[in-house]
Amino acid sequence: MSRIGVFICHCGENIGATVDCEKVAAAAAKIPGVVHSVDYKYMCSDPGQNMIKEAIREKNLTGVVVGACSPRMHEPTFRRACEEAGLNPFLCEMANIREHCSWVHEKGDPTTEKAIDLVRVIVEKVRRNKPLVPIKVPVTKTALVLGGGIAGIQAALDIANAGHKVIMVERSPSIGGHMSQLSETFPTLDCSQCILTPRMVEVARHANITLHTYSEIESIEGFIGNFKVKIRKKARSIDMKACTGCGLCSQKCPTRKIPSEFDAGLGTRPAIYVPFPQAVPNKPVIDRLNCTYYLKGKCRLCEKVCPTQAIRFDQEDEIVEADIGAVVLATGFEIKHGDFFPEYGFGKFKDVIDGMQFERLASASGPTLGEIRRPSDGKKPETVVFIACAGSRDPAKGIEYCSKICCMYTAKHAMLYRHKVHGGNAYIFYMDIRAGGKMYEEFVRRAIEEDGVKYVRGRVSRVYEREGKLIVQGADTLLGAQPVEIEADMVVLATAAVANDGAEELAQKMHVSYDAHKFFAEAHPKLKPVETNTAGIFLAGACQAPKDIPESVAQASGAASKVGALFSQDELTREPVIAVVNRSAPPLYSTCVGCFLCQAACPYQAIEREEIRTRDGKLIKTVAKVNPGLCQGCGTCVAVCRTKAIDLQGFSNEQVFAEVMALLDRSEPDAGI
Amino acid sequence: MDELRKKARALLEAGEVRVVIGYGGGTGDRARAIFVREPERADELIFDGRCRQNLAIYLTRREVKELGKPAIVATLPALKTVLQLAGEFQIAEGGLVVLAPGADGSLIEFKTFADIEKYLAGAASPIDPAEQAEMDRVRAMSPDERWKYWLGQISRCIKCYACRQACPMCYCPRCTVECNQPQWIPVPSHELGNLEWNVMRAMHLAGRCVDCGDCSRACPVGIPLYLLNRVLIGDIESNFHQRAGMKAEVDYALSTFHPDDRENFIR
Amino acid sequence: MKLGFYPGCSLEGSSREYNESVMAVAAGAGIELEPVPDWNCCGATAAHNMNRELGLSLPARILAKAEAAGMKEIVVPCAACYSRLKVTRHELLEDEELRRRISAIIEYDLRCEPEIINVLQFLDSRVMPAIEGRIKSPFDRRVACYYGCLLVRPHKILKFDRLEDPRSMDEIIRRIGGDPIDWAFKTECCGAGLSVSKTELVGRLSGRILEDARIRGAEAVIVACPMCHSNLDLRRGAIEKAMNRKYDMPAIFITQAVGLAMGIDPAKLGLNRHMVPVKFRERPAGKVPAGPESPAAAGEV
Amino acid sequence: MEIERRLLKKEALAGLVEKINAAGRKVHAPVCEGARVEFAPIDSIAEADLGYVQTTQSAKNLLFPRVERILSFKRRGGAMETADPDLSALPETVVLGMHPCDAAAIGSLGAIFTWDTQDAFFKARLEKLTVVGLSCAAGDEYCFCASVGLGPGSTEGSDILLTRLASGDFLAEIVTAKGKALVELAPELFLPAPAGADKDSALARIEKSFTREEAGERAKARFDDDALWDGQALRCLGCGACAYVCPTCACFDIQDEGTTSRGVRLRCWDSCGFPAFTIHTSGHNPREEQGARWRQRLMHKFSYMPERQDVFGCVGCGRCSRACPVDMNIKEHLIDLLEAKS
Amino acid sequence: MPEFEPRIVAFVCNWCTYAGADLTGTSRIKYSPNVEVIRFPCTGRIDFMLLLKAFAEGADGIIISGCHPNDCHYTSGNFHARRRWILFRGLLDFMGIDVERVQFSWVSAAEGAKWADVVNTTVEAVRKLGPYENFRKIDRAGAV
Repeated sequence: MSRIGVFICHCGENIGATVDCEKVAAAAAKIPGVVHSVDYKYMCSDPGQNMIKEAIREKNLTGVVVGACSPRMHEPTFRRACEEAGLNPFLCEMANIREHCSWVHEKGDPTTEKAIDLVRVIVEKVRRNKPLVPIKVPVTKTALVLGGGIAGIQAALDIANAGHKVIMVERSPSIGGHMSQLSETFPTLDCSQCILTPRMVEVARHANITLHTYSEIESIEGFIGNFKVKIRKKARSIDMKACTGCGLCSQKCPTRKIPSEFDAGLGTRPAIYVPFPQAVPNKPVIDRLNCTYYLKGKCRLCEKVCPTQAIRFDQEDEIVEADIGAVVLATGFEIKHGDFFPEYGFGKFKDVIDGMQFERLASASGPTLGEIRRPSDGKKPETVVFIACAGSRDPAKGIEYCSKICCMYTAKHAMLYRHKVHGGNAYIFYMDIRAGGKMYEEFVRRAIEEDGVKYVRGRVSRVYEREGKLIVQGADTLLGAQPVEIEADMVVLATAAVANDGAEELAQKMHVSYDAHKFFAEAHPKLKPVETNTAGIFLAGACQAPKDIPESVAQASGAASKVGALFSQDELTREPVIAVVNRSAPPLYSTCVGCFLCQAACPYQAIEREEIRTRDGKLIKTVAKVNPGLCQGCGTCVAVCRTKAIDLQGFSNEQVFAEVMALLDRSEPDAGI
Repeated sequence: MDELRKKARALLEAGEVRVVIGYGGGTGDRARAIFVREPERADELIFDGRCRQNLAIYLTRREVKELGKPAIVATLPALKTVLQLAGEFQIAEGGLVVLAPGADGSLIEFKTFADIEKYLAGAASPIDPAEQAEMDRVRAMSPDERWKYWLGQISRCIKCYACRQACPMCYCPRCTVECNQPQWIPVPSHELGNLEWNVMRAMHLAGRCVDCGDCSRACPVGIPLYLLNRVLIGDIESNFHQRAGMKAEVDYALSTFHPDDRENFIR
Repeated sequence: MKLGFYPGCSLEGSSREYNESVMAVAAGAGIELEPVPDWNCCGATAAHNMNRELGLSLPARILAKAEAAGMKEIVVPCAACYSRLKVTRHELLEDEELRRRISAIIEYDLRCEPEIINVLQFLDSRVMPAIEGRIKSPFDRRVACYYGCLLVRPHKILKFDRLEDPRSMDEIIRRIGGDPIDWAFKTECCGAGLSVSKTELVGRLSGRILEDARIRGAEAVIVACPMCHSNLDLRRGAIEKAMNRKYDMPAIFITQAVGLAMGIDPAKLGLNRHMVPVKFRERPAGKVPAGPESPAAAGEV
Repeated sequence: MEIERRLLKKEALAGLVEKINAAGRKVHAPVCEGARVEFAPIDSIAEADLGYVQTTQSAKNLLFPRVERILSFKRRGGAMETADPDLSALPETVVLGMHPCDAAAIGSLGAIFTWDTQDAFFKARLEKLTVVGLSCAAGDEYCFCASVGLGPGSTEGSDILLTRLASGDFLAEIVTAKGKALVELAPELFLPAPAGADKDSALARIEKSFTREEAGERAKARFDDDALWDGQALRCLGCGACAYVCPTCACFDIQDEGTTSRGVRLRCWDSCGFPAFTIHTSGHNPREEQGARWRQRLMHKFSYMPERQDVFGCVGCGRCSRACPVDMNIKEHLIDLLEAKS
Repeated sequence: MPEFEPRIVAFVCNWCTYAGADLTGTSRIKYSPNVEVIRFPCTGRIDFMLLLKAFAEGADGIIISGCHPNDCHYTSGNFHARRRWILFRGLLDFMGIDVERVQFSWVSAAEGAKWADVVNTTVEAVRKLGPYENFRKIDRAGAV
């Protein structure tokens, strides 16, 4: 028989003013199973908590009901008090007779009557509570960082410097990401290579970091603290140990006309290439789609010239398996391409380029060694028009968000152009300038006032070619929507920042939710920006939404600290309010019929299949099993389960059923109605 | 019919199946389920208008499963039930042979569930006009009239659970009715117990019932149970465009969702 | 092959030549166009600005008449009618309550079954396949395809071709042997309804269109909408006054061009009804013309 | 008591019903409900349908209701107060038009309910029930009363047995004192029986396929032949229809309903056909297969009851076979049992 | 005759509506005391049988309230609940059970005022409908 203690709080006047606390305590005393029922001015005070502790010890209570404020307020307080008195904390519940009763109703019998009801409901619930023990889940202290851009690099370094093992996987032949393609970075105009390359080297050299480039995730299973990942190391056709990175093969390779991804298609590269001079690892890879040997089986020139015979034409992809405790997704973003802007002639006119291509023109290691030259005839353009919001903030193009970084890099581009082509005039068509970061606004003012960049407030409606010139038709809204026509030599579109292609498949592989634009979805926009709804998987950088380098680095360190917190203990403890599938004696073994309709309902993929076999291995039945590491305790599966085989600890079927019955049963226990 | 008998005999002789679940003659002009295990008894198999019971009910029963791999003579609803049971992991593709006798005496043997899906996509399942008339009659009633109609119907229920035992989708070894902690459904067959039983049965079949009608036929006191199932089938079809028994993997109405499911009653 | 047909007011009024050319081309391709019985005005661009119910009921009544006659597809040559019918059909299908209200107004329970297709879709999917092999005299001209606005807008509903840089008319011109120029004024505004109230504005707007066509050596402007045609052809005086330059480049309908390629007699195509006489400069076969005036002699503008 | 024979004119029946109603007694008779015939209270004979072959459900509900409140309880202070229903308030009831098999079934029910524990509820209802039976003019392929020691004209269990003669009037055999008491209500309606009244020619021809003793012996002998029982019961779905329509099935379940402070104790029907009927708390189920449960049904009626209560548990009414969704025909299975090679 | 005071049960989700009701409390917004709340982790957890149980035990009205779409703490619990109520309400209505007595709503943790409004309007509506006689008259004590 349960021995429950009921403790009614006056909360000073907050409850006492409108609820007759003595009457509530007296009514509670008569409920079968209640052996102790008192009321006190301040239950949450130390004397109040001591009353509870003494009552637990003296009357060895099996359950505690505190009629006071909202459980969202003091449930932890009272549960800790019970625990200190030796009672399992989950046998203590609160009846909300303040926010839901005394504060919102007038003084009088109905209010006291309601308080009695609420206490009776919680008493019936506590009578059916079970002592629960927090769930312990082991944690593998190795992190997986997906993506080798600045965000991935920062996260990997932070975690490795905290003493944990890190495995970094980068899809392209070298780490560095988009930042390595940039010329100089706003707002300080320091050269991106100078600040990035040391970090890349630090990653390559760090004892705790294992680097897999030209590799992708094949599959990932498991849950927080216990992921199993398969990494596909694509064949580079190079023996990385033998190769010294001398670069002879790239120089001699006869196939030279392949558009270089690193130079955003402006420059070219050979079939066996190192993406850029400061690449890490600084070793080539053979592009099997364009290499003559793989196409026609001839040439093999690189093999002949290689001093250390490091060429391996028959090299196969290799699958590497690893145990992982946490994952940081830092797969970055992409600049919008394709013919989605016919009215600007993007893709039709050679001299209409995007922001990344301009970066390559401005970059010293770029195809024009840093000189701003037109892709069509290599001449220096006298007039360049930059168009901001090319695709962003444009619902008709399906991208209604602002890509956040274009205002700043467009101002930078105009400034670099003015520095490199004296006398050249730069126009920027803009809607609003978004320069909210530290020293950002000052940077843009400098571009306008010192570098004479002409900002035209208005949208460009059309760019067309006439007599060798690019006619940019727009409007200037500050001059009363006056149509404006500029004859330009080159047009640079600050196209929208979009999710990487393959982001959707990766998200599905990682069971991470993503938004309509394929950016990964954070757990909470304000309070959990670096976490996802999948426990143990964190986000950093532009894969979550377009952002600049400072924010990406800050997010990376944020994600790294989350991983650090996770790895700080050997075991992960979690609230035991999780679902459990019932088990019973043979021949039934469980009322679960294995229909797995609950599996589809679970937002956390926490329901697995469990095979019940006889001792000699014969399969009896396959039933559902809840993974305690993943289940967050929403209970949707419990309501979907027809045979009531799965139940939620803390909110079990018996409890909620009893609560409904108790709430509506106002018959006085001994009034003999 | 002999096309079916020849096939049954062949299957049994070749040992491809251990039992053929089919229809045989019953009392008077009734047909009944028979379990042919010896090739010689294949001639007892019949297939005509009287054969309406959904034999897929036997695919999940322990006693029948112990007989070994079955072949099942499947009417249209039975085919849908096979897919729905497969979708709920109760039967596996290789675990049975599905024979569907056509009206013209032809016989189709389905090798894979995908073939059944294709066959069902084209097949129409007409609704008995009398039953449709009853549905329209009840829908046209006012709420109070509908309440009196249903209270009248369910007060006659004697809780013999023939509707549950006759339904192929009610294969749970311990039904929630037999759960007494908490006692979800009152055991006695008073009006309240009958109301809660019939509501729960309909909801537990929502999105799973293939409308074979066996529950209504099994009810000794003739309660029009098909009405409840068809209301839910109609609502699921119009609201969520899902229909039970059309695909081998199930998108079960109550465990899937769509962000913009439309409703007009939530404030 | 028999299709529904909705001429609209302009094809029976100011652009009779468009009607004649559509009929001639259809006949040539063995297609019978059956006008919607007892059709009424589609409300064009005026009705829906004044009153939403009126703007929807007029086209709805046309759809009802077509539906009652069992028509499955209706060819609508005029861009304004096409846009109005298509938008109305879309809105009624989207909003059941609105459909019921409009059905009550026109006293017909409209199901919106008939599909609406514009002249380019009609030519592309029905006429060209029928005449592909039988083009007697290829329309070997360098022309500027002008789409105007209503053929492609509102794009979310019409979902026809590309919004900013349409290509379907260019395709048809190529298939009949023509050479469509690549220019940027395909969907620039010609001044539309301001043809009467602000004629000089039409002069300027249509002028810029003709000027760009002229620079690129176009011998004619091809249109698929009576409104565009009237501004580019009828208002040629206003254009020449606004641009103070002479333009004798004719503006003809796509169906007239296709008709010519099918070898149909120009008179039957209504080519004699144009304000700007439709004549092309003779030139030796096979050589692409330098255009009425070569750019070099562009002169003052 | 010597059976008296009287004649009851067919038009007198209406008067008899009125007289019974006037005496404050409820009359139940077979009433047509759509495709089925069920026992239901009637106010006038016009509502009754005496030409029926068999009702779907038996009249057992009058003696052993589907749901019956046997006590209610309330908490007062620490203790729990209980209250028994007032059985004296039960109405006097007359069931009119019940066939001889149902009338005989009352004996089987009584054998269980008055075996060792005298069931007060059953006895109170039985005491207030008067049975006016009606011989069968026609049976169908399901009837087999002849094979279980009964017949279309058997008087066993009836207080008065009416037999519709060729003339349409009824030969009334007054069997028991209750019957006589009923006649006293309207003596003028019961005329002296004509001498040559031939009862047998008015009775249905029910073929006798076996004797109940043979069936009992054979079932007991083949008790261990699992193949036989499992084979017969393969198509049985394990529902409760046969038990609930059966006039002699007497199994029941007790359920308490209410809250911790007040409630009622209800008796309701149960069936050995249900899989969960014999499940133990440990999870073990002595009758795991449906075959064992089917065997139990036959053994109880044809072997256990005769042995212990010296009365057979089956009156051959055929309701279970008619109501079975999968056509489990008990007569056919008994014949099959007898012919099965040992 | 004192005015009829309906008894209404509210099934609410812990993260949104329960917190919203807390906010109603902290803002001291008065509303009628006829509604008593039972807390669930999520509306996805609310079993449809509980509605019938509530009516059977004497409730005159029921409120079911949880997070707005896309607000669910567990991402999809409220979506599943919405589907369940679309079907269950259709079935109850078809059987003549008075669905006007069941009020569904989305109340977020910030909508304290809206919770008070939902409670007050539901109490008034149910008061107009009166006690749920149909359900009270359902036989449950067995034939005597």
